[in-house]
Amino acid sequence: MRLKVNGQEREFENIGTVEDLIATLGIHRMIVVEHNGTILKRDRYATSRLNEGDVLEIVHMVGGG
Amino acid sequence: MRLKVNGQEREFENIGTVEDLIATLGIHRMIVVEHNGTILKRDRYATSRLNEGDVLEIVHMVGGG
Amino acid sequence: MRLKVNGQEREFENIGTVEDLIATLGIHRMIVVEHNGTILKRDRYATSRLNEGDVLEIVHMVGGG
Amino acid sequence: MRLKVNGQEREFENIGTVEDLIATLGIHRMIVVEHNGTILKRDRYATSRLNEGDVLEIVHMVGGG
Amino acid sequence: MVGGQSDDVLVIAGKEFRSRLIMGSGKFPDPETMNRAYEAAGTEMITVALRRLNLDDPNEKTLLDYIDWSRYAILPNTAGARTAEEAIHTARLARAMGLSDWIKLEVIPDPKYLLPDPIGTLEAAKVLVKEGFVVLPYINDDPILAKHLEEIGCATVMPLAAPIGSGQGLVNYSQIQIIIEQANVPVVVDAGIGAPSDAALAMEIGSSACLINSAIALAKDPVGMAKAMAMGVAAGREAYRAGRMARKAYASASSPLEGIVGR
Amino acid sequence: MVGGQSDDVLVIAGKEFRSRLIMGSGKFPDPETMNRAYEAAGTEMITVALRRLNLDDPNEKTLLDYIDWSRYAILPNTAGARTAEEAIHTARLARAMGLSDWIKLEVIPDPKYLLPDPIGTLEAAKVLVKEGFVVLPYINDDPILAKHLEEIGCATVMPLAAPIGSGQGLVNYSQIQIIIEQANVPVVVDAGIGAPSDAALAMEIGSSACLINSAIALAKDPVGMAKAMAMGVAAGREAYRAGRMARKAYASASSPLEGIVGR
Amino acid sequence: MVGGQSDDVLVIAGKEFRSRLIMGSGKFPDPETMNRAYEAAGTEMITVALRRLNLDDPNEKTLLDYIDWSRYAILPNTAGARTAEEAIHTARLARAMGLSDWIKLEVIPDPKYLLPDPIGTLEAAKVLVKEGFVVLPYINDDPILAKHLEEIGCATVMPLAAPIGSGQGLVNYSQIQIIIEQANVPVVVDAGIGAPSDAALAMEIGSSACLINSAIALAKDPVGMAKAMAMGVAAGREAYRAGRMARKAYASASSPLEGIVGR
Amino acid sequence: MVGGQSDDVLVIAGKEFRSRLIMGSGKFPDPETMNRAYEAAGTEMITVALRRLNLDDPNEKTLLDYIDWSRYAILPNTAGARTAEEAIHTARLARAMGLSDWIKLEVIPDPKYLLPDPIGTLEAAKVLVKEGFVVLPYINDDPILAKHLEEIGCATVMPLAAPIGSGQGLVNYSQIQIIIEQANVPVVVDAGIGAPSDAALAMEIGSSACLINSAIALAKDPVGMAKAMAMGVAAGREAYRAGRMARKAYASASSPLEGIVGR
Repeated sequence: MRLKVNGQEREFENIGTVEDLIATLGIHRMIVVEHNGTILKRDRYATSRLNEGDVLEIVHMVGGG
Repeated sequence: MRLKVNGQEREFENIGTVEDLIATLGIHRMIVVEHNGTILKRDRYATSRLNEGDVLEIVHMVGGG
Repeated sequence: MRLKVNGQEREFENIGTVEDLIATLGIHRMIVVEHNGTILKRDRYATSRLNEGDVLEIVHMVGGG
Repeated sequence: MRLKVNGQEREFENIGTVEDLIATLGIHRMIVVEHNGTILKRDRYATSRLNEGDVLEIVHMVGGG
Repeated sequence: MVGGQSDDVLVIAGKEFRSRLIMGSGKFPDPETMNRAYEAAGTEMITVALRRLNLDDPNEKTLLDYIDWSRYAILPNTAGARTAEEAIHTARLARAMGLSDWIKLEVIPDPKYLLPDPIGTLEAAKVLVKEGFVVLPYINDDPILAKHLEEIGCATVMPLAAPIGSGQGLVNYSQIQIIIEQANVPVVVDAGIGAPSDAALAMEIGSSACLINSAIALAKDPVGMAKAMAMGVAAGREAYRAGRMARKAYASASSPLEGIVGR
Repeated sequence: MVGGQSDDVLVIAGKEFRSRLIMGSGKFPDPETMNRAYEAAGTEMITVALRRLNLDDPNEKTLLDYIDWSRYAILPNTAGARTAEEAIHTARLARAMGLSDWIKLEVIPDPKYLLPDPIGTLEAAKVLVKEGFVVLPYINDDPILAKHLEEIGCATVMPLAAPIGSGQGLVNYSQIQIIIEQANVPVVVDAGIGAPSDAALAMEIGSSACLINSAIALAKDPVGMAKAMAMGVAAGREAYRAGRMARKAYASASSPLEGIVGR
Repeated sequence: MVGGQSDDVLVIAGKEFRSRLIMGSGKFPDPETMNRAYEAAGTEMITVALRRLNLDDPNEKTLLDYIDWSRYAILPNTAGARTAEEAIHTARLARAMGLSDWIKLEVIPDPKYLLPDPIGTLEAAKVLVKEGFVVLPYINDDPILAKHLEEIGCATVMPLAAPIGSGQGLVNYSQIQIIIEQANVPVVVDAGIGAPSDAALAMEIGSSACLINSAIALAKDPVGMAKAMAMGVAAGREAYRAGRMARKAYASASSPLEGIVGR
Repeated sequence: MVGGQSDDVLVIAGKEFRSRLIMGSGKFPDPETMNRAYEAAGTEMITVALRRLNLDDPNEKTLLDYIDWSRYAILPNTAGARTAEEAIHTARLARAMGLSDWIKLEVIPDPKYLLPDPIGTLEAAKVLVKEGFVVLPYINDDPILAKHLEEIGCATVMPLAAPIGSGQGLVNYSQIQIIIEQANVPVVVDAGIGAPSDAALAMEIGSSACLINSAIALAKDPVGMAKAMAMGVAAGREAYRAGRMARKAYASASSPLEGIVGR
């Protein structure tokens, strides 16, 4: 399945939900996920189904002023 | 007839148009007249009829910075 | 005996030395005394004889910046 | 004859006076000459005799602020 | 009169000016002094305000009745307007005078520092530009606002040097420099100039013109000060064109370092 | 040329000047530019330095050979002198040129900031005044030193605006004001001026003249800058005479507060 | 740590702070230095930014992973947003982190001077206040804009002292004073502070706090500078409360004028 | 009390100080306030003046009678002296008190601006140094004079920030920087400081200490201001040691430029 994550088109296999995507990417930190323009609460990762061409933003906090 | 001219209520007699008003006030200088919110061209003074309670602004240029 | 002390002419009686003068003036604080332009050490007050018209400065420390 | 002119030791031949020196140096401009620490008026160039080891300053005006 | 270089022309909305000093008409002691000040300065544009006629003495002369308007471009302002709406209203009345469709746009909610409202000014400028006015907005020292106003079609931007009538000089120097660096329309420094040195400095950093009222009208000798300001503006402009030397942290001798006597 | 008021004359040691801009002759790119700069500025006095003749090319032309000295007063300086003794020596040589008994006195021990020595300057001034020189001492911004120099008979005092050739402007503003307030001889601001706004400011606070070299000679266009500086000096002088408005902490409207439309 | 007076509390949106120094978390050389700087300063609130996760190394540690967030309030910013829309988007993402509903609102279209957009900032602030955010907007030195932001419910206004990261100090001094005079919410000076003297000055004129990042993180010794800045802020605050003496045009002796020896 | 770094010691004439704030003892409202101010500031050296005893009430207490002199070094001044002679006389009387052979040398002919005489100061310093005094001369912002004083053996140089008691701040900033750059003895900024930001700035540019009287004694709350000044001095010193960031003409983002959301 082709997804646009953080501005880049990427191919993913065997993933159905946002939770799957995060597991596949191996992310173990505090993040926020936006799925097709909707910010997801943590408890909705497992139920948010991904479809071909979906757009995701995965953001985190960094140092800033 | 009671008119509100430059913010003041005033009683006028024997006037029917803006031209009459200007004559009655004895104004002989470059001015702009606004009648009930509409700015009048000079050539419409004679045809602009006044009614009880009309609001008029008569303005001119002064020194400013 | 007429002395000039701190810029003022004053008459003193029964004094022979700087020590007498200080006693007469009733001074009980840390001061410096200059006698006719010579600064006196503390131990010379008793031996410094005064004469008519002598000039004395008696100074002390005050608040300053 | 060895002279020190403007800080440099130089050898000159066949010169007896300051006037000779100026001619030998080929100077044709407004200058001031100092001879062994004495500033010379223009009319004394011809009579000021030079001796071995004399010190001369020859100065002129330049641009400055 | 104090003239500029013949080849150095200020162009605002297609109109050419030789003088880079725009003058106000408020606060002068009397009409003769005012007219002599205009003449001494060689100004070409004069600001005026719009006010209600005094109905008790409608033909009373004002300073403006003494100005020969064939000689000067007239620049009406919207002074007194506290909101975009009031400013638009005043601008329309001013245009109806038939003297000019130029407007010095002022939207000033605050009576103490007379500082302009960035929001109201942009809002009014949008409307007035669409209605065909040549809009010269009076603004605070905000480079981003200046850019917005330029983009919607204002003819100039006019940042304040310091509060109106304060004579404090180029207090907002730093950000006016940024406004100038980023502008594609003339930048006119308006308000706060107190002396020719302020005007010269404004021009040296690349302003296109200065608008001055109080500092001239309230000088002990307004005619002398008008001339002084015109010279200051011209001096600063000339220096801008001549290219000033760089500032240096250390000294650098004016006289040669070689050939020093006796060394 | 930029002229001053015909009735406003600067007098130094009994000599009258209409121009209040004294110019240097160092660092100009070429003689033509220099002469055109003098003309553009309308200056009446030019400083020069004294140096050893280059014996290898004694008739080599210098910038000064191109100046028409019938038009300008010449003011030799003692630049290069590090001590009172050296300065006195240089002054005597300069006078022996026969062109002038005026001397711009500089005693400068320090090569980095070129700041004058107050002790050496006063010492040299005492000797030179006694020898009949007209002494114009270059000093730091020290009002008490200025008073001493005035009391021993100097013709002016010339405080520095900022280090020579730095173009930093009126850095020493505050104490130069005090010098002016207390002086009975002309105060000439010398060194550090970088632009006409600096020169105008110096004159607005009551300086009698400015001495400028680097900021003109090192401008991209020295002729244009000479004119600009002359205008800046004239503007500041005119403003000083015209009496500037007071600075105010708050704003003060230029347009009337009464009769505002629609209120 | 440098403490303030125990009875002098800063309140923003109901939350109390003893420290009036808010610190950034950008540009520090390493996490240890950063944490020691926070400790040395005794800060209580730290700003952070929001960025896309690097998918190629998603668990890479950032500076923030080393901060003990139980000790500091977190203040996410919208840095990177060029428009109101982008800023609103970033703010919502930041809140979804679950750490804070406070937001330092930055709408910055310009990459060179990083100056905020007054129009976009007000627009975004309106939306975010309505959505329940505690909004701390970063603004230019515009008192009227500050008033608008206060009126629509912002928790503070945060005018810039000078461009972000420039270290130029309180360049916008004059209008920040006006902002403070007119504000009913805390005024936090944000951006441009370069040294403790700048921070002290900001506090002396009545600012409620300072937000500092570059000047600490880029100092040779960030820990020492953090302490210095905290002392500067505390010194300025203390002086504001203690009531400074009036500035005088003339001198006034510290030592008594009477009883001078020998006179 | 506000302490400095334990390893950062000020040494004057071989004597060590931890505090870099020297305080005056004039103009305080009462002895309790003065003593609490000294304590709050942690000062270690206090200046005093010498005056004729009032013979009509010779044992009247003065502020100084309330100071515990075992805790503070005493620094008598020569305030009131108009000439070198008077200053030498006062210094000798002060030493005869037996409390100290240190002397703050002031030679001040001018009552309005209280500016020191460079000539008289150098003259008096020469004599006093020869007589074995530890001489701390009060001077104007003249780097060459400072060098002379150092060369003849003064223990410090003490340039004025602004006229005594004026509270104008570091008006003479530029030349004090040069004095510091060239000095091999401690530079103490004396007179004119009005607020902690001034004191911090003086220290940031490398001054060794500040001497403050009026700005503390005349504050509404002298104890609070004493503490504020001590923090300002410490902040500036700490910043000087920590190495401030460079000033930049342009902005530089605090938050990362990469990974911006949605771009």
